[in-house]
This record gives sequence, structure tokens and C-alpha cells, in this order.
Amino acid sequence: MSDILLRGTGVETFYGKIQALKGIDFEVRNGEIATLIGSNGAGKSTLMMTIFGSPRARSGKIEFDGHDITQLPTHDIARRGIAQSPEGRRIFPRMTVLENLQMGATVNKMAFFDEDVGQVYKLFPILEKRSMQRAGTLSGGEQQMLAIGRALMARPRLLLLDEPSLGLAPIIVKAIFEAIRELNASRGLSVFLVEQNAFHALRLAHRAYVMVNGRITMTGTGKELLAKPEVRAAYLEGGH
Amino acid sequence: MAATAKDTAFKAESRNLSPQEIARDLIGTAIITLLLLIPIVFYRTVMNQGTLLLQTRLPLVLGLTAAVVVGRLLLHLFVWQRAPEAGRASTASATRTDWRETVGKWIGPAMLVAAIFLPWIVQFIPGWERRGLGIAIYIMSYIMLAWGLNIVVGLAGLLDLGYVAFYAVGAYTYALLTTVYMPLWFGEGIVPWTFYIVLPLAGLLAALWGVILGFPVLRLRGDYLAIVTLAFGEIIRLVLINWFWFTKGPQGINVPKATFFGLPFADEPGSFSDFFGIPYNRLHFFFFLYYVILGLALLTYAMTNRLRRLPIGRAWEALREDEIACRALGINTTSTKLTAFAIGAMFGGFSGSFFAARQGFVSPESFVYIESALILAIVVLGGLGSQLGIVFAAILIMGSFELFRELGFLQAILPEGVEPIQFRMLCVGLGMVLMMRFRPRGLVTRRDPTVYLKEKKAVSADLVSQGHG
Amino acid sequence: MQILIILSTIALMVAFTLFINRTPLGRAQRACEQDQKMASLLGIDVDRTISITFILGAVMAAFAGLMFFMYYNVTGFSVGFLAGIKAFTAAVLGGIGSIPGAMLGGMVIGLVEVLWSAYFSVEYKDVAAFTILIIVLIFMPQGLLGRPEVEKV
Amino acid sequence: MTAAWSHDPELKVQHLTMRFGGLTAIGDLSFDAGRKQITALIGPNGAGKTTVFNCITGFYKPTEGLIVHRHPGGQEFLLERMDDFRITRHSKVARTFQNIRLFGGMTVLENLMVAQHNVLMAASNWTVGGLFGSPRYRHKEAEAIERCKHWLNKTGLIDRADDPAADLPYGAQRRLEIARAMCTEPRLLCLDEPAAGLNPRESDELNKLLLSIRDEENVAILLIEHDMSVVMGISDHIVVLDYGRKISDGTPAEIKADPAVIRAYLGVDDEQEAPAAVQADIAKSIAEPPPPPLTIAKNARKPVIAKKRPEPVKHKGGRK
Repeated sequence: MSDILLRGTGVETFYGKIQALKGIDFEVRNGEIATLIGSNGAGKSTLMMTIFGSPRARSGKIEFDGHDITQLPTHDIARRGIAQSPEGRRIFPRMTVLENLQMGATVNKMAFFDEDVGQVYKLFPILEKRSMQRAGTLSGGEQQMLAIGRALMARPRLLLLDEPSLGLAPIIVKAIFEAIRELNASRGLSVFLVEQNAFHALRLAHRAYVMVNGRITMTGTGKELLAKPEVRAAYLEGGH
Repeated sequence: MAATAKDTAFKAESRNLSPQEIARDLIGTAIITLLLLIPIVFYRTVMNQGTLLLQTRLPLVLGLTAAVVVGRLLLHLFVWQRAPEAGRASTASATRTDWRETVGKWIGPAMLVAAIFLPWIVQFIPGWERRGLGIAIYIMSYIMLAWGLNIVVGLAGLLDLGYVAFYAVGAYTYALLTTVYMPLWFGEGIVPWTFYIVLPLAGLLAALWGVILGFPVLRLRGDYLAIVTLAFGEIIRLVLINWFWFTKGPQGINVPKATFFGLPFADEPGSFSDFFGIPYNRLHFFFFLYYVILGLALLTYAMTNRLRRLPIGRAWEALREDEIACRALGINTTSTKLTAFAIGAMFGGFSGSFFAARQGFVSPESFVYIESALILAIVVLGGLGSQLGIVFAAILIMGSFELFRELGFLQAILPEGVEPIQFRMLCVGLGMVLMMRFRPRGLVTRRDPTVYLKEKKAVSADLVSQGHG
Repeated sequence: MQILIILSTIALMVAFTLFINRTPLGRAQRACEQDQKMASLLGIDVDRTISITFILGAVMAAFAGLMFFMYYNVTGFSVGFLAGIKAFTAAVLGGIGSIPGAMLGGMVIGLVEVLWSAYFSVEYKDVAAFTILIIVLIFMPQGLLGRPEVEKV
Repeated sequence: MTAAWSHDPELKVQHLTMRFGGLTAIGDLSFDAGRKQITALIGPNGAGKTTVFNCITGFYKPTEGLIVHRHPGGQEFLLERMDDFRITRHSKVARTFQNIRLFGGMTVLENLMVAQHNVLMAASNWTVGGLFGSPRYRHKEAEAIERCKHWLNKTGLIDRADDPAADLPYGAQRRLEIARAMCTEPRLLCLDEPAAGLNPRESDELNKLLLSIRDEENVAILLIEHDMSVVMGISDHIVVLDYGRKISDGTPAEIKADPAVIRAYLGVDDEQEAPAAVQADIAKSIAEPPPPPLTIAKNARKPVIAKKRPEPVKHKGGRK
């Protein structure tokens, strides 16, 4: 069973009176890229935050590495080895790029800082050029790269990425997906990915979920879903 | 009996009474109560020099009726509408919204009715005839002040810690004009009338000061804005203390009290009681003051409500939500902020001159920083932007202050030299902390939209931004 | 005595600046100021950080009170209120979030009050201090040493 | 030869330069945006696209250069000299924001009413008439609500009119922001990444909306976007920026074929081709059990980061 890194059973989350998640079951295995696709407002980002206990699930259970983390405070969950690049980036605007990356390394007390920062700069060279700039002055896309880089600094066992491609140039989108694949392949990093850009995400994923209105409606490997006509119709085509 | 009550409860719940149905029920209740009360309470016999006289007590009847109706309304809202515990997941939320909607609709009018009859109602509580009125006037003036500040803080989202300055401007405008300048310019004969002349002037002058304060703070936000408004409030107070020849400094100024359109409240010829041929009673003055402040407060309320539905009010709220988006829509944020300051200050000025006319005395002591903090506390506790919440908060805070005066009996169990009244700030402060812990967005956490197409839905406070300063 | 006060203030300021800018805890404090939710996502115990911040603030205030007492040899239960308002004023004048700024703000406020009392009327010294504050903020909305907020739209 | 958009441009940007301290965000940028045309501004992240918008809409004052907004009547506005709110009010330029800026606590309808502030303010005699309920104000307010309804219908938000804006799903918020901008009755509409976060179906709807704004309302549109299905699908004219400078300017077809653009921005493999390529993968993978994580073809794309990314950096060094 230790093969399963993250597992949620019957997760329900409310925003006040509105039920955002209506009993979600999901799992991410060790060394796997899982992806969650679905339209806006389906509850994808809510699930990402619920895993971190903010908002807390009203019912259901979330386990990480065999331990129940449903009721843990957010910072404890982070310390167990989950990192997130959240919706809306949430970089610290009045800190420099470097300080933001230092913040990312809080959980491992900056033990591997120099090595990891080099990795992040290799991944996103523009961040190195901007390292002494205040993060609030970065462009939207650069902030996105910083948010992903900051999450990587924690050396997480599981990386949650909420729409990493949002607002990025096509060439960077490709680079980011390539980076995810690379991290997964070389370090065995498990990734749980939420994407609007379903095509890229599904192509990458070993396991994929489709979410509609707070419920998981389809599960399979990325390629199975990519081949399903209803998925193609709803999330892949239309623009062309 | 209990079983029937429960039955009705379930019936009410299952029928999910609409506001119209509740209204019909309440009107019915009112009629029945009136019919019952008229024979029982309305007439009263009094012994008068050996003969029995029949006295009518209409106010009491109306007051009791109002109490019954309000009570039944509360039962409707809080008891009979509550869903059973089982199956709370979806139905509870539906019912909850339902009763909240209903509360929103009916509690305002109910409180208005209560406010109108309040002076008569307190007459029937022995020992509270005057004190009750005094407290009501006191609370009402804080409600008005908080409604005025609400425009700046709640609607426009600009944190103002120096609101008491405008209160002071209003009070001193009244005091100085009435005692010195009006008699100088127009002769002594004007004095009984000054209240009515000075009131609007005080408002205008305070508004002017609002603009003067507004200019430097336009570019400031958050802590910066707060400290500058605080500094402004302190400057006004310090000038009042130190500019001796003009303001008489810490000695303060004695001011003639307000009159009923030129008729003073006194036991003398040409007074209010003399004119109407009724026996002199000190309570007349309190009744008069109560209705003046009620009128002023309602004016504030109505005007704020009206302004919210006008472009300027919507711009205030938009400013609170997102200033940059406002600018992108062509809104001049400078003038928008200035009008918010000016109009908020104007109401501060009104209540300031009312304060002077009520007290008959003004001194800088009344306009210390803690007063600003208190008014702000009422606005915040009430729920930013909610006028109804402010009423609750004012009653709660100011009322509990007064309550501490009544705790003299505790003296018996407390050690020598410790009086409960010394703890009022402490206890109220503690209460505020607890309230904000459990209701961080204040008592009334909903925002009424100002315009709607099909259906007016209240906006939950979680979505409403609190402004950036 | 005065020298001791000045020296210890400078020492505290240096230590405090280093603490805020260099230590992980100082960084965590700044992170909490900017985005508490994100800070907790990064494994920072927000409640604990805020508590520590309050403790630090209280410790600093206690130091200030100690120095005040050492110099004036008088105290009373209400000395704190005015001092608190003045401290807030000084922090804003210098620029929120800037430690040298707070020190500069404090010095400006103190100097204005002393000089005003020396040459003009003592009664208006607070008015003078507050007026200086307002004038400075009109022209420098972020305070003397505060960094201007980059308006990202 | 002058391009179609330069005959009678709605907007002329000339020698625009914007420096922040020592950092040059835009360097000597000139381009025209045609009347009743959709002009897209594309380029890598940090290329200065949003800064251009901020200069046009008055949020930044450019260091150098001219921005001329030409109304059809021949009236010209020098935008670089105007305050932000005056640009919207007098020159009729409206904008949306990259990270949506709605009035979240106000309803959808209220958001649109706020957008008509200036018209309504005048109609209410700067509040005085409105306070006393002047008939003229009531008439104008009804008109304003009609305009709101028009845009709510157009953006498919009519059923959500009385809901708070923050309650809308993301895609609807994007549409609402466009509707709100349109309620200021602009001549030029500046949209900052309107398709970000939209799924393909929604971007398709967005395309239709933008085309109808161009054709029915006769509004010129300036667009920043990374979604190539939107940019290539509806733009009449594309300007490509990199490091604050223009590297290409032309029709979508010209841009797609421009090697400089491909190198700096689009990348090597084409979006449209990819699904077909994957079809083969799928066929293979369904036959076999899911492969272990490592074996997915990776060498094909790796050079994209390793080689392509540093190149723009060299560009910059060379040009500075």
C-alpha cells in the first residue's frame, strides 16, 4: 500500500453554504504524474487547497504516505513533503526573487539551497537575471515561473501544480511541461497537476481525472482519456 | 401545548412561509392584540379629588402591540423557521438563507417602529422615565455618528481614525456661533433660533473640513491613511485646547440649550409648556431631543441609502473593491474620495451641533481620540457598510456601557474601592475581541445590492472587500 | 546615561534589522505580512510567527519603557498611550516596514517637538509634530524611507 | 509599402520607451492599430506587453514617445499626457486586466452600472438631481440598465445578473470584465490576456464575442494573448515584442512563418500537429500496459529548453 502516496476518499468541501467538492476519490502513486482536468469552477483548485487543509474537508479522508492528514494544520502538511504552486501564483511581491525561493526552502531549513537554486535557475534562466528584483515587479509569466520554482525548492515528494501554464508563452509552456516530465523521470518526483491546457496535461499523465461540478466523472490513464471522444469534444477541441 | 407549538413549527418549516405570508400573519396579530388590549389596558381610572376619572393610555397600548408583533416576528424568524436537525446538509442552508432574507426585510421596519414609540414605552418602566430616554438619546447619537462614519469607512473603504474632529467642528460651530457671533451680528433675539440656523451651517463647515482633510490623504493607504486621520483629529483637539481667546480652551463654553422652534423648555412664561398650555415637565426637553436626534439619524440613514443607489455611492463601493479598476472605468477617484470624506464629515458636524445643543456645554475633553475609536468600533462590529448592523452594535456597545452604571449592587461583593464602572472599557473591549473572534466580519454580514434585474440577492460579506485603508 | 540610551538604541536597531532581513524567522514574518495563506502552504506556522512578532514588539516596547524611566525617573499607568501614538506616527513617518525609517521617524518627531518647544510654544508641540507628519506624507506617501509600492496592474 | 492598418489607424504608437530605473521595459516601440481591426500584441513573458497597455491607458507615463488615439472625426488625443481616468472618459479607451479586477462584492449588474459612472453622474446633476429623484436621472438610469442588459445578453451573463461578481466561475468573470469595459462605450478596447484560463470551447466563444465587438460595435481591439487559437484565429494584425522591442509586425500568416517569432516565442513544434502525433502513441499505449514513468519519449523535445531558451538572452545582450 505504500505505493500510494496520496489518497483521498469521499472528500467533501464547502465554501460557506456552497458545496464545492461532492465526495471525491482520488489517488496519486509514488513516482507518478496525475492530472486533473475540467472546466472553470469545477472545483479543481478547491481540491488542491483541500489537500492542504485550507479549506478543510468537511467529510472524507485524505492520506499522505499512509498517514491521515485530513485534520493536520496546513504548515504540518507542507512539512510532510507536499509543495504547491497555487492558483493565482501568490508570490511574495515585496520580497526579492531570491528571497521568494528561500521561502520555498523553509521546510528543509535551506539545507540544499545552493544546489536547488541552481536547478531552478537552469529551468527558468530568466529568474536568475531577476534574482535581486522584487517579485512584485515581475511580469505575470515570470511570476508563474517563480511560483513553480519556489515549490520545487522544498524538495517535495509530491508537487501540486495549479495551472502552471496559465499566462505563459507557448515556448515556456512547452518548457514547463518538459521540466515536469524531466523532474518526474530523473528524481521520481510525484506530481499532481491541475490544467486547463488539457492536451499537454493528458499527454504527460500516468493517471488522469476529469472533474465536473465538484465530482470526478472520468478516470483513466492520460492516454485513455485523450482518446475518449467526450473528453476530446469537451476539453481539447472547439478552439480549432 | 408544547406539542402544538412543535406542530406549528414543523408546519411553518414545511410551508416555508414567504415574507408576504409572515406580514399577513403579523397584521393579524396586531389587530388581535389591539382588540384584546383596548378593554384591558387602554382605559385606566384615576382618583382625582374624590372623583374617578377615565384616562386613556394609547402609547402603552401601541407600545405593547409593537412588542407583541416584534416578538412574533422574531419567533417566525428564529424559532419557527428553523429546520429540524436531521438532513441539515442541503435543507438547512436553504432555510437559513430564507430566514436571513426575511430578517433583512422586516427587522429594519420593526426597529423603526420600536424607535418611534420608544420614549413612550420607557415611561412605563418605573425609575427609567428620564434615564431611559437619556440613554436612548445617547445611543441614538452614536448610531448617527456611526452611520456618518460608515460612509467613509464602510462604503468608500477609507479608514478614518479622526472622525471625532468633525464632531468637534460641529459642536464648536454651534457653541461659538450661538454664544458669540450670532448675537453679535443679529442681536440677542436670534439666540433661541440659532439651533435651526446653525445646524445646517455646522454640517457644511464640517464638510469643508472633510475636504481639507481629504486632500492630503488622497494618495495614502492603510496605516498611512489611518495615522494621518488620527493626527488630524488630535490637531483639532489640541488647537481647541490651546487657542484660548477663541475657544476658551479647556474651560469649555456654556451654550444655551436647543429650543422648540424658539420656545425654550423651562418653567416660565413664553416657554414650550406655557405656549401649549400643559404643565411643565422636564421630560418634554428629553422627548424633544430624542425626536430631533431620531430625525437626524433617519436623515443620515435615508440619505446614505439614497446615495448608495446613485452613481456616486456605487463609485464609493467600487473604490473600496478595486481602485485601479475604477480608474480604468474613467472614475475620478480623487473627487470620489473627497465627496465621501465631505459627506461623512457633514453628518459628524450635524451630530456635533446636536451634542452641543443637548449638553449645553462643550469642551475639548469630549473630543478625544477614544471617541473616534469607539465610533469606529461600532462601525466595525456592526459589519462594514451595514447600516442595520451599526444599530445593533451601537445598542450593544453603548448599552453595555450604560449597563455598567447599573451594577452598583455588585459593590457589595467587590473589594473596597473597586467599582464595576471602572471595568466597563475592559469588559466591553473583551466582548469586542470575542465577537470579532467568532464573527470576524461583524454582526450583519451581508450587503444589499443597489440595483437588480429580477431578484434582489444579498451579497455575502466574504466576497465584499474591506478596502485598502 | 544619555550615551547609554543612544548606544543601546543603535545596538538594538542593528540587531533588529539583521534579524528581520537575514534570519529565516524574519523572512517568515515578512511572508506572513504579505500572504498568510501562502506562508502556511510553505510550511510556516503562521500563528506561531505572529505570536513571536507580538512578543518581539512587546519586548522592544519594554526596552523603550525602561529607557524612558531611566532618563526621566518618573512613570505612570498612562504614559504608554501617548507614547504608542507617537511610536505609530514615527513608524509611519519613516515608512512602514523600514527599521532605519522608524528610527529616523522617531528622531524627526522628537527633534520637531524639542525645537518647536524651544523656539515657539510648548502647547503646540504636538500640533507641530503631527503637521510635519501630514506634510511629509503629502509629498512622500510611503514615508521617508519606505519603498514606493510598485503599482502592478 | 504601407500596411492596411496604417492608412487610417485608430491608434499610433511612436517611439515609445519606458524605463524603470535602469531597466528598459520598452525600447523605441512603434506600431499602428487599424480602425475596426483586432491587433494582437504577442511575445514572451516579460517582453513588455502589459507595460505597453499601461502606457496606453495612462497607468504609466512613458519615458519617451507619443501615443496618439485618433477618433474617426479627426479628433486626436495624446494619451501619454492624460490622466488614466480621463483617457477612458474623454478618449474612450477601455481595458481589462491580466488578473481580473472586478468589483467582487458587487453584483454583475452593479459592476456594469459602475462602468457607466460618468454618464450617470452627469445625468444626476452630480448627485444633487439624483437625490431628489429628477426624471432625467431616472430616464438615464433606465437607459443604462438597458445597456447593461444588452451586454449581459451578449456575454451570456443575463441569468447571473443579480449574483455577486466574485461568485462567477473564472470564464464568466473574464467575459464580465469585457462587458464592463464595453459599457464605458469605448472606441478602443484593450484586452490583457482575455483567454487565460479558458478551455478551448470557452476561447472559441470568446473569439465570437470579440469578432462581434469589432464588426457590430465598430470598436478597435488591442489584444495581449498567449492562446494562439485566439490570436491566429481572429487577429487582423499581429505585433510581436521581445525584450521591449518589436521583432515582427504583420498578418497572422506572416507572423506564423517568421523565423524570429518561432525562435523567440512560438517554439518548434506546432500546436495543431501535435494531437495527430499523439494518436500513434495512444494506439501503442493502449496495446501495452502503461509504461514506467521514464520511458516516454523525451529526447525529441529536450533541446527546446536547453538550446532555445538561452538564445533570447543573447539577443538582449546584443541589442543593449
